[in-house]
Amino acid sequence: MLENLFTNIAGLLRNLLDSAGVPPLWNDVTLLVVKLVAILVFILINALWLVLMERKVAGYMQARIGPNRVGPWGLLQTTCDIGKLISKEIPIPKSADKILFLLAPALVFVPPLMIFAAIPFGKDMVALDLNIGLFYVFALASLTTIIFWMGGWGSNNKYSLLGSMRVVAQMVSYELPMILSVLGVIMLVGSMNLTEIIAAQQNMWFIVTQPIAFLIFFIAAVAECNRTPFDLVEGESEIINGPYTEYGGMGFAMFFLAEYASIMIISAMATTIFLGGWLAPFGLTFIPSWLWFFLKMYVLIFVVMWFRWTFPRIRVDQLMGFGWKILVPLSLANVFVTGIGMYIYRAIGW
Amino acid sequence: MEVTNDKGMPMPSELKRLVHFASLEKVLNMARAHSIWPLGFGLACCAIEALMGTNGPRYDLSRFGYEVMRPTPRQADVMVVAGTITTKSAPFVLRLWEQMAEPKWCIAVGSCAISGGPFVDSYFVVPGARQIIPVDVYVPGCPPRPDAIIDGFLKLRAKILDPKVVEL
Amino acid sequence: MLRTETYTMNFGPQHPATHGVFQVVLTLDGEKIVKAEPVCGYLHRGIEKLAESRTYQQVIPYTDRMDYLASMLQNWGYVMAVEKLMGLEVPERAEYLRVISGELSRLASHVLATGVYALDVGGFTGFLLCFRERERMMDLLEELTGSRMTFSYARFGGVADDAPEGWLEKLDKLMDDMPGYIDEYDGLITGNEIFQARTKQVGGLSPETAIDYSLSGPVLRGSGINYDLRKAKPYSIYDRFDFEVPVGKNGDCFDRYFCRVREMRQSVRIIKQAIEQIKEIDGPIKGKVPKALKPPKGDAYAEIESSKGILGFYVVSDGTNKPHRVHVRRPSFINLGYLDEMSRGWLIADLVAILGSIDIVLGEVDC
Amino acid sequence: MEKKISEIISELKEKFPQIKTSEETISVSTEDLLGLMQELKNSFGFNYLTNLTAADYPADAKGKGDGNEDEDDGEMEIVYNLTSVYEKLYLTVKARVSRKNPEIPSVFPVWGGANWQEREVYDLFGIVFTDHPNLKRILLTDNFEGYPLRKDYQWVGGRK
Repeated sequence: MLENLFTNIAGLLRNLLDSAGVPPLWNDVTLLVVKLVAILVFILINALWLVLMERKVAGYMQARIGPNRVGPWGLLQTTCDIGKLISKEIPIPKSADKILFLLAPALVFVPPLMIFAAIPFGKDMVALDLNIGLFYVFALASLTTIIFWMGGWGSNNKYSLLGSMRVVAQMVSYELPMILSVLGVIMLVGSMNLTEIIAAQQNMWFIVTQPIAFLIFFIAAVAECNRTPFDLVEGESEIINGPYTEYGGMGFAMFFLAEYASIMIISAMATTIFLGGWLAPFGLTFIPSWLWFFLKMYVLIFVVMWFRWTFPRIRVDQLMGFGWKILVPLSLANVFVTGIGMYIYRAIGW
Repeated sequence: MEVTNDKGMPMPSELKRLVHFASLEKVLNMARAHSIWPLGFGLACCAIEALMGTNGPRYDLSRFGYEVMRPTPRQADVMVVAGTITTKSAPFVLRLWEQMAEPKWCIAVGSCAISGGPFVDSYFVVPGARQIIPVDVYVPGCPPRPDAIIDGFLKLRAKILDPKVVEL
Repeated sequence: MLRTETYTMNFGPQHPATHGVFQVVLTLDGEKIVKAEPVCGYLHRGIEKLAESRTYQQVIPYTDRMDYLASMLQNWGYVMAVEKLMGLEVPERAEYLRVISGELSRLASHVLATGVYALDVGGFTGFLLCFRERERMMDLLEELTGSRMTFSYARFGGVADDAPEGWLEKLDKLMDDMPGYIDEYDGLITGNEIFQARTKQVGGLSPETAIDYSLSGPVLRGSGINYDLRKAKPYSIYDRFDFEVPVGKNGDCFDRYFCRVREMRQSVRIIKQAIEQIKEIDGPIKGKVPKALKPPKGDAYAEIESSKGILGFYVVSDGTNKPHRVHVRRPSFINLGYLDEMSRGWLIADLVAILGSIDIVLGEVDC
Repeated sequence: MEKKISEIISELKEKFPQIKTSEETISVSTEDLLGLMQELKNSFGFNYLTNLTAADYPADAKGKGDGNEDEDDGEMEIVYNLTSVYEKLYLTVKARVSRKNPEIPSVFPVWGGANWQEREVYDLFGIVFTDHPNLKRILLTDNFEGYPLRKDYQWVGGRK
């Protein structure tokens, strides 16, 4: 029952529309829109609660409690924050490039939304089952760079500019090892379709066969979403708040939530590619597949937060050095080793 | 179209809009009151108590959800003036205040920010934050204990929730 | 070769990494610092001038508000200068209480410096964990003096009050726990690979320059100069304790930071010994000092080792009950003087690390 | 090289006959200052300028306001506290300048540590250190009028 909860809802909707005499094309379109809206709501609510989770995790790690006054266990804390931010003035600096300045926060949620459309949340739970799924996801993930750059450039503030230049440098150099690390998985599966990648992990997750690739992917992904130890972009003690320095009110809230949306993306991606997606481990199928997916995702999200509250910040040249001198060669070596392994594998004829 | 109030009396249409606005304002005030983000900005001794001590594990301002220190004035709601304002720092304190987005509040922490404190006689000290910016809550002490500063935050919360408190 | 252009950026006065209101006008080439011009004085309150219109006793609270992280040591420095001027004797028990409270204050200051340094390089948790221990010290200091930060504990010829009942036992308990806490910092902050990468080989300072520029405290000792006034010119009763002066090797940010961490362990050692010794000493905590203090004409300069470095007080008396001139040699101020040369050629992120490793307190810099 | 302060002072006395000495203090004229300081650093190992400050000693109020501008206006004293870090020796050097024309050579060429300390003294006392590379206000604002630590500085506090 729970297993097919969402697919059943979708089916019900489809039948409803069918019986209402809607033509099949419109039927599909409506269904897709409903799915996308559901995903948008899902991302927004999740991002909202992840902020709270972060503050709670931080609190417990720092021998504190974290928000607990607003609502039970402080559950409504972030709702209040958003309520406040919505009603707050959005100051536009006099010398800012107004169009870019306002466009950036408006666009910042587009890439995460588009990426999530292609991610299978559970069995048969994918809004867009693309056969170049991975390619699509990576292509969109790098779009965020431009949006951050827009915000930083548009602010016309030196701190913002420095921050946005760091964003570009960081994202471009960490995109490479991230994609290269996934290459090993693509070679093993022979497809870029995310559903097929999950299906290929039926017997063994790729984290076991491709541990190095997982590590590289995860590190690069943490860097991609600008989290500590790679949070140079908004390195508070260095460049105030990076590209968001001049943003207040909802403009800032969008960036703030987008950060959590991108954490969700990288965790969802890592889950899909390396942790078997919605597949239940050890035959524990009584827990619905989508719940498994979220469980794995949240574990990874927790790890990302754990990083944040443990590590200091790396320096910008060290960041570049680490990316280009360690991660890229390592990921290339991983591709190479995977190729040889596959060849030997076939030669033995298992 | 004539707009009437609940007793059927006619009233100007602007008023109706305002009345609606007021009730929305109440909801928003609730959100604002529970999410006061301070500007991470310290001037002197009081900053250690007001911004660091209160955030520390013992006093833990984060319980109320006020621990989100914003490094930039654009995102902050309350300016905690913690310390002595000097002639040299007054212009930039004022500028920071002006850079903050509305609605904004100010808490003056410690006797220096209230009236100049022990340095009131000095040639280089601005006697109190209210000389340059409007102050909502005063927290006395030199420096005040973190408990007192948390109380200051809660006073500000009460003020935001019920703006009439000011008229008392 | 690409032609680049430098630009200036205001680092501060309101900046999360400047530890208060302090401005550095940076001339940058990309992210590389070409020139860093420190601008201080945003917290200049004219304490030296105010002191001239106050009586000798009334100046003590002002010294609290200079280095508000280690106020006890500031009181002590001022009181020592006036005692030197008047030739006052301090009872033995008072000296012990001064050492204990002074070292506790130094510990509190170093704990905060450690935590804030962790924050500067991006580790937030280290910062708050340090506050956990600091609160315990604050509790003890509050019990002793009645205030959490501004103690005004030292008096001419003694201290304000004796330690309350059971206070020394509580202190002893904290000192037993302290090495464990310091181990924790070593694990979370010092031992962290990223922290070491950020601080080692950064902001190097040669011993010759350190001496030439009159730097003091952990900044000087981090460069390998064994110069600690507690050993070099033992004042008060520091010659009775067995402790070491930690020195660094390379003079980089890490050495300066690590000197501080090791100094904490030494402070714990000193306090432990002092607690042992004070138990056998019974006596007054305040010498015979006239109520209306009128030191003879003349001047005196006394210096002590504060948590930031050499803290000197130069007091001139004109025979009245108000000092003619009080000057404070503020270690933070003078340590900061070399910031420009020290940070040239490094990145913005390194400037933060360098500034944090100097451990300045703006109240002291600007006075 | 075990030298006592008294030996150093007597040696200095031979080289600079004008100086006045007491226990650990040397009073020197502004002309001799730089030479003495260089000698102290190079020959006696006083490599550390611990403290540099000044004090204002105006002449008693008698001469004020009667239009007698030529009368002695008092002096300002600059105090140098020197340390030999390696040999743990301590020495105080004092020099006096007139309040009318407070000028003294900078000791920045001898000790780098004089840089900010001299700027501070300039800022608060208005004593000009000739040949200082960057002598401008350090604590007060650039447009601040007067030198607050002088005894005759008048100001209005914030007390009402």
